[in-house]
Amino acid sequence: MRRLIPLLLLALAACQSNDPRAQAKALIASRCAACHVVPGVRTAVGVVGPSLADIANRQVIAGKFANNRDNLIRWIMHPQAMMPGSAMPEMGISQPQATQIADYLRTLDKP
Amino acid sequence: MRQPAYRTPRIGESTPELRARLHAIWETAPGWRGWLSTVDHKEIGLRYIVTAFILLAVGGVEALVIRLQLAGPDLHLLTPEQYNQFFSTHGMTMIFLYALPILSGFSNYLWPLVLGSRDMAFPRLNAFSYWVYLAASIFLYSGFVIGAGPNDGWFNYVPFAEKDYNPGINEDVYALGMVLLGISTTVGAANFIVTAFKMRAPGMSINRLPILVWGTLTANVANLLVVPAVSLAFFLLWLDRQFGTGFYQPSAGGQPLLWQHLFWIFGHPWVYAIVLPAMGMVSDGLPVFCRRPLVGYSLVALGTVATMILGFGVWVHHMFATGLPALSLSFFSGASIIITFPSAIAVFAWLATIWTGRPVITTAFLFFASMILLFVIGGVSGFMTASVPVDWQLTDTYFVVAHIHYVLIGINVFPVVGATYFWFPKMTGRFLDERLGRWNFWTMFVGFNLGFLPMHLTGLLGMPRRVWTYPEGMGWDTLNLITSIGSFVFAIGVLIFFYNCWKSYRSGAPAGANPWDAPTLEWSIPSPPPPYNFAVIPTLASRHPLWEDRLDESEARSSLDRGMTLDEGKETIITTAMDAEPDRIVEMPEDSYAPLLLTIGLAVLFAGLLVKLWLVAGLGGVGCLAALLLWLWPRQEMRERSPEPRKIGEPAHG
Amino acid sequence: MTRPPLDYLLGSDGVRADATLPLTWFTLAISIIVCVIIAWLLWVGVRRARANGGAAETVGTPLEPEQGRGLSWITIGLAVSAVPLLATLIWTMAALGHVVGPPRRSGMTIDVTGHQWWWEVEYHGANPSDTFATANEIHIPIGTPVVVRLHGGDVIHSFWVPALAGKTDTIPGQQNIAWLQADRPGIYRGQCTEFCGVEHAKMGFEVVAQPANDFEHWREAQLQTAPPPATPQLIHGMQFTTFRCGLCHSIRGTDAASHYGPDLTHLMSRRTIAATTLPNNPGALAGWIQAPQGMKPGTLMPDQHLSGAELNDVLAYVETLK
Amino acid sequence: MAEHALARPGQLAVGPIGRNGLGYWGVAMLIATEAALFGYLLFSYYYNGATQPPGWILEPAPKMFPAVPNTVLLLASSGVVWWGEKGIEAGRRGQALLGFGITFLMGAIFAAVQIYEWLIKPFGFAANSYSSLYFTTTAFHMAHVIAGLIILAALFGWTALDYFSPRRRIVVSAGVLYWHFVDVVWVFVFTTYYLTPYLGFGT
Repeated sequence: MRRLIPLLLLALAACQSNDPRAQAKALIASRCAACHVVPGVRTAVGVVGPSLADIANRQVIAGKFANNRDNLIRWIMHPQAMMPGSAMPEMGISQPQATQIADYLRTLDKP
Repeated sequence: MRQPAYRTPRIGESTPELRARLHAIWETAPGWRGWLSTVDHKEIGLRYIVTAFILLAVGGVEALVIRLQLAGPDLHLLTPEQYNQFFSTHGMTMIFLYALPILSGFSNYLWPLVLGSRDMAFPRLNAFSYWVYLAASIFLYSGFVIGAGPNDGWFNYVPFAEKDYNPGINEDVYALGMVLLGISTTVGAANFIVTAFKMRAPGMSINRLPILVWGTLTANVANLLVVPAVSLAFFLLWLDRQFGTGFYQPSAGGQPLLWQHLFWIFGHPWVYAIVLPAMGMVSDGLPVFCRRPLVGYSLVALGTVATMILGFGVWVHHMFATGLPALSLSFFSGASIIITFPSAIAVFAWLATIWTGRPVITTAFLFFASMILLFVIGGVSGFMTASVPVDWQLTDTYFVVAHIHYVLIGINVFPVVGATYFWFPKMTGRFLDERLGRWNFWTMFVGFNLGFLPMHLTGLLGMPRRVWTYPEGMGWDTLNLITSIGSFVFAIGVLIFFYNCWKSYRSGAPAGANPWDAPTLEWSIPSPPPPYNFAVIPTLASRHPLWEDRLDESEARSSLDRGMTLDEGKETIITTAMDAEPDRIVEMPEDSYAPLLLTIGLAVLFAGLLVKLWLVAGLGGVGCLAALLLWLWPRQEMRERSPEPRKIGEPAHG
Repeated sequence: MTRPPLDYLLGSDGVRADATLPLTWFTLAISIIVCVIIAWLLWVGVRRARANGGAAETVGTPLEPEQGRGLSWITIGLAVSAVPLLATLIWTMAALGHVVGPPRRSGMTIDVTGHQWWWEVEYHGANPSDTFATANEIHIPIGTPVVVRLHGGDVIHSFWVPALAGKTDTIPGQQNIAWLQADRPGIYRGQCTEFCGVEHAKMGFEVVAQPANDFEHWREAQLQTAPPPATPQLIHGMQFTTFRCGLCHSIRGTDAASHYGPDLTHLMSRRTIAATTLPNNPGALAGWIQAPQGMKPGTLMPDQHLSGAELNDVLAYVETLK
Repeated sequence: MAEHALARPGQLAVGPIGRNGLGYWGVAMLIATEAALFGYLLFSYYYNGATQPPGWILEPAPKMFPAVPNTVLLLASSGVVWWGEKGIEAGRRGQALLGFGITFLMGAIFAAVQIYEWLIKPFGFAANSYSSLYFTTTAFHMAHVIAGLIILAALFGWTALDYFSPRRRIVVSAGVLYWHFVDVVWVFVFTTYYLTPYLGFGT
């Protein structure tokens, strides 16, 4: 038993680093947290942009685009291209990263 | 009726008629009048204890909120400002409003009983001390309840406490409240000192004092001399804030470090003041359950005094990181390591008492015995911080938080709870429930160590103190969660304790005069004690009057049932300071409203200063003066218009 | 497992911490041993008693009459305690000699000022013009003692880089001296440890220890002034930034020259912003610029209420401050 | 059976006799804590002074007039009040009234002169930490002088009402002890603020 616990913890830690949700959360904590409230990410308590608590239920994003996976990914990568003058900056997020973030956000459906 | 100047006290037995007569003389009037004017040390002691326990509960709830906020990284239960008020108020409550007052309460209740006196030296001062403590507690909490509690920690470093950085009313409340509380502590200290030297039964010579008395006496000598330092520090801070003086402002030729010196000159002896009486409780209580006298009585008493004397000289070890010269660092570091010795005496004395005794396991014994271990843990962590290079890493981390909690909970709360189990039968005539007691002990003991032992490691892994939150990935998450869980388990234990007190007060098993077969004077009178304590003034022949026949320490036996009756007024005996020879009969004051009135005057004065209504403050001051004159007006029966014709030799002086 | 960033128990990376670490272990070991011995003595001592207890049992148990017994516990106990205490005392004094003052031959001197709630760092060169300021990130060359003159900007703070050295307070009206010497390159976390107000928790910094060459490169780069803006967006961004941010911050080479907040001339060269509160990337930076109160409630920087376009122009300009 | 130790005192005083009473101990405690308070005030002065650059003392050469005569006056009042107490001890009420009355006047003059000193100081209360300490320390002392004056007035009144006798006089002794304390403290305050600058402290 005593040997099992550290092993288990190690396994848990290993899981976390490969878990796409964990990776998405780390990205969100680093890139999005300063502006948005994102459930599941404790540091994401920003008050600049809208809360993303139930973004999965929203019909449109940025007040203009249909809320589907492709648009969300595109918006995360290039908000200024989609809507010049939006407060949301270009953040140099790559396609795989944006996909991870978008997939995480699309699970948020509780207000 | 005018008192004669001299009288030969009558010697008698404790008869029902005598007891009835004394009861009539000493009894406090029933109803609210008596409640507001009583000067009975037992009533005042109980009020102290109840008030301090209520504040312990309040401070405990604050701690639980803090532990919720810190249970995990990046939590947002409290805003930073709220967090700062919570931890500051928690510290203020536990250190100033619980830790010393609870000990004052026990000492107030117990001293005349263990010393064989009918009251403290200054009963009205005693009442005043309690009223001011209550007023100061309410005053200090008035800021917190309106969202303006102290927010700079209990140590309140400047310049952050100055108006430039802390513009709200928070620090004004704290500063004035602490000055007010200082009055209570100081008059209490004066009362204890005089009581210890003058209010003892004949034969209770200085080498027969219970260790509790030694502890409280040394603590209060310290208080008398160091409380002015902190009162002054807070008063100067208030001047800085109100009138722009620059005591602590470098821009005005002041010194931020002056605060730290004044504060720790007070603060370090204060740490001993809130543990020495509690150590005394263990030294007196533990031997009862080990069925033998304490090992090394004289050494323990001397160690108590030596700890305090050395304790005056080590305040700088709270300031190692302030950029002091190497020479003073070495000196204070050395002194702080040396101070371990007198404390170690007590530890080995207790251990020897257990080993050479026949320990009987009661809840009180469990609390007293476990305290030895907690004392050592708190002691060795203090020893680590005494080493300057190590302290430069340890200081202001959670290691110090763990240390201070082992000191305050381990050496104050555990003995106090044990003392409650021990003396509750004396105070109420009923036992605390032993079965609940076991639950109480084990939840408190497990919860406390679960919460605070890992906290040492939290500190060693670098978590700074007084942070409202911490980020992920610092290595502190699990440890903090464990600490939070432990704190709740501990809180359940405290809750069981309060429940046990309440339940046993109503329906506990009845206890006789001496339910534990304990050796000291308080167990020779009924439980609860009558208003006059001792129907006849006892005469002592040893440290253990109730064990004499069995221990056979000396030829002589104490006289407990026969002695001076002193029933011609509210009288008790004064003895000489060292040998406790009868010196004078003293007429104790009647119940009086003067202490309450003076407290109200003071409260108005301080409230006026706080809100800067100088007229109100002035009225409060005049009220104080009037109350004082009422208080000090020479008593009619003590006057003597013309010298008595008889010439009598001078009595012994003490 | 990696060492926690503020740990000082599991290892050390600088001369002063190296001298302290074994003493810490020694005192910790003594402490643990003492606790174990006392716990054992207590356990065995109590176990020798009968199993049950209570008031009746107390009354029924006869007294142990031999009063003289037990005194040797105190004498032996004190004598045994004296040994580790004296050893600690001697070792303490020896270690103190190693860590207390900077060595006579010290490489360079920097000034560090604690502010609510960030760290100002000032470097000096041979010429007065070689002076520059940065914030929350202290670069030092490895293997060289660096004297740190500590100043209190407002209230008392405490300067602490556990992997390299213990704490020294920064006190207004007084200059304290600390010194750092890193054994090997690395990024060492520092933290304010004297309670200093609302955001005391979020007053971290980093010490970046580099080989001498890298350090010189860094210093050269830091001496440069901010590049002129090249595009219309950047020009607008710079105008807005110097007008708005210049009230508190300075950007060398522009009109922004106030010293109330951190120097921003090479903001983008730093790893973190807001005293290690946030990583330095465009998303975090934008959020911080617009609404610092959201991330670090009570911080002295106010929320900015910029429009989206303004925010993006400011951000675009700030991103050129490399 | 062993012998019982029983305190069987002969004639004992009832209540305080002379200065031998709890109240006297009480005032001694009060004095101890107040002396500590003044100790910390003076410590604050020396500590701040020692850590500040020269020029901190705003009046490097404090005027000796009227401070010195005023100090002499206060010290002399200690002698007068002692003489008054002797009057009570000897049952000479007139001497006591005269003693307390003159002491009161001397104390009042001291207070008035001290207030005059405050008014002619070239600096204000909050000019720097030196001035703040000077005014705070002397004001603390002034508060004690005023308390002492109230006590003296009470003693005067109670003596006039013939409350005291050579035996029952603890209130007098305690009050007089307090007045001695007020005077002794002034010696330390005076030395610190008026004399140490001449000895080179802080200059």
